[in-house]
Amino acid sequence: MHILRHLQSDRAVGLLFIAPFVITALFFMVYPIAEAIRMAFYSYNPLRPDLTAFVGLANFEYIFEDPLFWASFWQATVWTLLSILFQTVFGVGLALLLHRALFGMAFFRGLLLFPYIVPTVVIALIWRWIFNPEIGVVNYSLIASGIIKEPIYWLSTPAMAMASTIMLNVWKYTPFVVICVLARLQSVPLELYDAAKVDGAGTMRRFFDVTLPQLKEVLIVVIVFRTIWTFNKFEEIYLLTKGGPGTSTFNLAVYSFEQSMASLRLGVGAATGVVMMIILLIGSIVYLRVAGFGENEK
Amino acid sequence: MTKKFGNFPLDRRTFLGGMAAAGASAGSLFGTTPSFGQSKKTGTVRVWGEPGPYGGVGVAAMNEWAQKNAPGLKFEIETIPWDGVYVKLMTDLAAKRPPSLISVESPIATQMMAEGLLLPVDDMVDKIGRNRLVDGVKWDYWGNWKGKQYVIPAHHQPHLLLVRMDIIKELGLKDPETWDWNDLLHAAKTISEKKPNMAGFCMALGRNLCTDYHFAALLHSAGGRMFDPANKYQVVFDSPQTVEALNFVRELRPYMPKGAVEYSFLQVVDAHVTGQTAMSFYWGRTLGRAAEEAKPIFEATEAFNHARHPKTGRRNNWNDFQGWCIPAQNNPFIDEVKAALLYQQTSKEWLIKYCHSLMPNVAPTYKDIADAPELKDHPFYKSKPKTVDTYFRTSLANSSSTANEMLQGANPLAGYVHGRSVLAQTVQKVVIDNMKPEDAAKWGARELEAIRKENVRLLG
Amino acid sequence: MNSASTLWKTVKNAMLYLILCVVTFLICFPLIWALSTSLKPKSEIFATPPTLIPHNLTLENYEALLTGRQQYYQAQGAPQNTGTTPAQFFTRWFINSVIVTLGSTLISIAVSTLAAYSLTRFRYWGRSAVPYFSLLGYMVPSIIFVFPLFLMMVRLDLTDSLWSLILGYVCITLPFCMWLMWAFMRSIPIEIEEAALIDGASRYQVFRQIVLPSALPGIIAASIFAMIVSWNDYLFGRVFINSIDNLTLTVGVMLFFEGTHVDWGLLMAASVLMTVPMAILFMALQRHLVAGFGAGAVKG
Amino acid sequence: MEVRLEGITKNFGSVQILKEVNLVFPSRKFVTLLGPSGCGKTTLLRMIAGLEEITAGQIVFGDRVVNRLAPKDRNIAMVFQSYALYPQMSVRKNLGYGLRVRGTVSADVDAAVERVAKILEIDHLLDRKPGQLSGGQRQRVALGRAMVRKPDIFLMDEPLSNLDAKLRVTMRSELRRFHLDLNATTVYVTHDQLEAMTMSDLVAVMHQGVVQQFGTPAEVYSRPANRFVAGFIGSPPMNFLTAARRGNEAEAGGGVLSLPPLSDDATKAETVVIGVRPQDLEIVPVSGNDRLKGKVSLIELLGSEKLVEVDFVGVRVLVQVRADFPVKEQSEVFVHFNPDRLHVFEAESGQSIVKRATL
Repeated sequence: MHILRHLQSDRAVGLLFIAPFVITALFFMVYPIAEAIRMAFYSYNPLRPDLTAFVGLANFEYIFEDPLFWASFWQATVWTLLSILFQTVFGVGLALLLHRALFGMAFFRGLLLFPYIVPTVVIALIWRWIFNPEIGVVNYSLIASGIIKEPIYWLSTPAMAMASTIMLNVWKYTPFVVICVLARLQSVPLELYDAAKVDGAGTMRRFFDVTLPQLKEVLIVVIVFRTIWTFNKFEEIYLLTKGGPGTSTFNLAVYSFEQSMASLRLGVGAATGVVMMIILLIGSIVYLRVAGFGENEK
Repeated sequence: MTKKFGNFPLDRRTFLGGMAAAGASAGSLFGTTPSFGQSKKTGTVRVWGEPGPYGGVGVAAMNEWAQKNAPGLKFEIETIPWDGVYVKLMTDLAAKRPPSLISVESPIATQMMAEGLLLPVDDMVDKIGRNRLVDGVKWDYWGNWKGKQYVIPAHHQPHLLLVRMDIIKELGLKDPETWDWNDLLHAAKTISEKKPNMAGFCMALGRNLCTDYHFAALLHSAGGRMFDPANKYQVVFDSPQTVEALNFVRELRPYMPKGAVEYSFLQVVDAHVTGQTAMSFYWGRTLGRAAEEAKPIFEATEAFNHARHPKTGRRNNWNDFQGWCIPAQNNPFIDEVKAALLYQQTSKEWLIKYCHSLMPNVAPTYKDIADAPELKDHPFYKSKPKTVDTYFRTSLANSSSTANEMLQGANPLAGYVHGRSVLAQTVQKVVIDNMKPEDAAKWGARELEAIRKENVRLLG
Repeated sequence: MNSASTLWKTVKNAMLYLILCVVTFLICFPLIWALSTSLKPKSEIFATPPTLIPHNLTLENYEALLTGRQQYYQAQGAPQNTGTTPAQFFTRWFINSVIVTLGSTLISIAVSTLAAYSLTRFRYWGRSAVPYFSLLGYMVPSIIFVFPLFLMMVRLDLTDSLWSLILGYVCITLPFCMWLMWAFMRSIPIEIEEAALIDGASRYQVFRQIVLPSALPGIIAASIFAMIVSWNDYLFGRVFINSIDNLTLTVGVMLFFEGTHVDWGLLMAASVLMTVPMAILFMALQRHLVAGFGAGAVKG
Repeated sequence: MEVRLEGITKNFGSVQILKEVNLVFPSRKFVTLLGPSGCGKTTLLRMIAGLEEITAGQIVFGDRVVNRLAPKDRNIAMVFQSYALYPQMSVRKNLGYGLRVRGTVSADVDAAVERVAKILEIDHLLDRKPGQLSGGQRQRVALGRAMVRKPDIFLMDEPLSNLDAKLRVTMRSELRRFHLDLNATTVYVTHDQLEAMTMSDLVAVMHQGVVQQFGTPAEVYSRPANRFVAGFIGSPPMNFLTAARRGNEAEAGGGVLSLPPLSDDATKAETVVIGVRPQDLEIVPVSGNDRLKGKVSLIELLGSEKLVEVDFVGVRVLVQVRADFPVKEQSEVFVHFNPDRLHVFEAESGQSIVKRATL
């Protein structure tokens, strides 16, 4: 009885409820990140943990001198920028298309948002199947319809492989943009359009003068978020091209994975991870700035 | 490795006793299975194998042993896709959950044994029989380090030049048996030009093991090497021989399928089996799959030793000396695995089944098996005796692999090299980035030097 | 309204539908094609011209997966006993995936719901830092977590166990569940709870009878996202699990992509089966999904 | 049940919300906590309910100190400004929740719910969810939820603020009637002085965490304890004129006014503020004692009355007269300040310094 009363005192309940989170977060978020940072200063061969040694900044020196690291960085930048560009353009376009009170729109909405939930592994497999240069249906259709003469080697040239990974990313994550934009569109006051019509604005002007300014805020948030995530994506690239052909689709995540696993340099992989964390920290600060997070808090 | 492994349960007396006691087991070589005190252990014994049916056959033999001697145990094969071997190796060994038995090719085996991760198995070699190996191979080829044997042979599997003879005849080309590199290039060119929608030649050029192996064979033919085993494994990759091999690949490139720059094992086979190429480098699997999926292509394809290098006259192939090895640490089933493996290695019936499971990819390593009439009792042998024979025996004189660098001694760095696809990346510098072969060779040499420096402790 | 403008409206709508249908077809094409391939017999998979609707519908690929029947290396007469094949493990992997997905989601949701309630209803030091922290945590890509967590699992002797994945997925789903639940909890008026307190309910009764039902839409949204992330993960499954028995679907299915032989029909059937649970979830709870997006952009 | 607040203090961090509040609410009275937003009245109510921790002081119900008692153990009922109906429960469930959670037999719960629903005329709504109700209906459900139990103390936090003006007037009298039916001590929080005046037995006027005055509505209106209370209560608001006091007279607005009798300790105050309600001023045609001369600057018609703004030297004063009273904008008038109707406050502290027998 005494214990029960104690537990019911408000402060105790509050602390009791937060406790699982604190414990879980310490174990599974704080510790791994701290450990990742620590590992960046060690040479660590997972096959021979007995040989682990402190090496100071050597891992960072290694990656900064490795042309592949810089190539990965720039390729990641290109892949991120193009992916985000297309996702945003298609996302807004589709959202505008879906934001109409037509019969059966819910059905279309459901189908168009579907790619977001398809496992990356599945998409990568399907992609390899339909974009197979010799037996894939895409090349077949393009040749049959006379658009191209020679089969396109989707994953065999650096440029096309990059294009394919971007396509995959755009395909999978455009629904994300669509959902966010659609939600915002539904709260745009209709009076604004009426006012614009009365003022004589045409469809295009209404889009640029009414819709786009209303979407600005949500688009910035979505773009920052997606940029951070896309920059660090691993599975999309690894499962589709493994970073190839050559190393032409490497990004920092694939570089980190390859260094850690194939090259057995966990320290170098961790140092790459630290660089990624710094980049995303910068991204997060940008996000906090633009999203005005915390302003509504009491 | 300072640990002692003298406690193998089969000492000589029990072995002989077992032999005397069990005169049964008709098909097995010694007419017996070594006795083994019944094991009460239970659980699943994890065994790694390559993709393909033979690992499963090997394990089936072990399960037969288990039924008699360790009823609580079940051997289970985990096929590791080639490109996933290193990831698997790292995660499982680092997780202290290695499999109990690994079937693996020699570069990886040498790396593991030099790292001290494997159990020496000389006692088993004694029981299997030291003088059983087919002519042209040595125990060292599978894995011998500092005087101890760490690997039991599973099979050898050379990759050869597969040629569509129908095309060769149609275009009036020479007999591939007589070719040197120039003839191969000429044939590839002729086919590409005369046969629409068909590449003359195909090899893997992607960033993967397959490319490493394909290129290694060319490198070795040209007389090149990555490391010099005679001189503390100094890097000798930036040699004219490497440049020559790279140049050869560059010259062949226009006659290969466009997608070859990302090809790995699978796609090379695909290209041959679907008729996109008239010639390819590959192991025996291509024929196995062609027989299943494309009978006419199967019938028209024959395998040859590689084209000779014009100067050295070498026609080296990459031969996976595929062997069984036993992780020494965190392995709860060492005794059982040894006994079961011995059972399989001493059963003629099972060894022949093993070879038959994927003809002609899986070549026998023991003379008695290679000579056994039962081995020849297979439709492949009847339809392509010469090709099968080339895979099984006549290629052996040309065997090479980076693990033993032209058979001059085990190279503990080889596994590291292939894990990072250094050779493949060097090739890609030339075929994708259009780097000059000289520069690519230098780039590769630098990578190899980094590996050497990192693992210099292994070189003793 | 005059007839000309009615006509124009009809034409416009028809055009809209046309555009919608084309776009939907293009977006859904990869999935449609996968479904189509999975229903074809081997002989038709490579047929030229390719057929969108299979001439000979067959369920043999699905049957092979669900019964674990061996499909290849059957040449030269009688099928050989060649040991296990990936197909044999498909149902096992499926169950593993379900276990780790449900397990990690349950933990993440329970922990984050309790924490979000505590953060929005009680005052103590550091409570305003937690959402910031979660936000950061959920931007960290799993590639950074995976190796430290892996080494931790090694130390805890949890590798090769489904627990390692459950805990690993908690690590990647908890931050955004926390964020989402926090945003959601903030929107639940506190007066309702106070009313219940005055009505005589204890804190626990309030939480169970008043807060949880009100938070249900948020819980559902967070659960869907947690489930999608766990179900779709490849990296953790690849690194944490050693034996073939304990693999999850995503990693296991990649084993079909082995060696020198790819059975596309089987692979596409596996892809379809992997997508189905998420698809059902998605269709059933689609509107909550949108609500979740509203509460804060969500991981992907 | 009597409610005693003894030295109640509340701090949020370093901010003091309530300062030493001492009040006694007699049993079964309708007591209103009145004050502008941010004055601490809601916090005080929530402390009585047990929803807010007490920094210092104690709350006594009858003879029981309830400081550490959970809300559920205080036998109180509360109506929230937002009504706080459980959205996922039907009206019936909402009404019965307090009984059910205390383990009342379900037949009794049903009976009690039916009874209350009948009284409040919401028996036809019992199976609806709160989301399907209008504002007034929700208000009744919220009341019903409080009435269904037999609470000792009935707490209401601005329950009328979300209703439209007309409904608010009718609900005022209904609330008063419920209070009489309930037979419980009611504590009512509002910022609307009209509500406070019309419904309460006692009013506690609060400002900046301090109780300014506690008394009957009539007392608070006619004898405000300080300038704040004087200004807050009454509509239109009281006029204030700063004046220099000399004895019992003061100089303000360009004239001299007589003051009512002042308390003895107030003799030192030299600058005072004179307060006078617009209703208490008269416009007269000719000059005289306690009359100031001014100019009419604005006239506002209210219906039966009108407000006349008169400009004196440096100060404007509102005078309320009958609608038909003859006065014109820009005309010169005299305003009579009846000394008995004046309130005098010390300029610095704002405290009333009028001598009153009952104060």
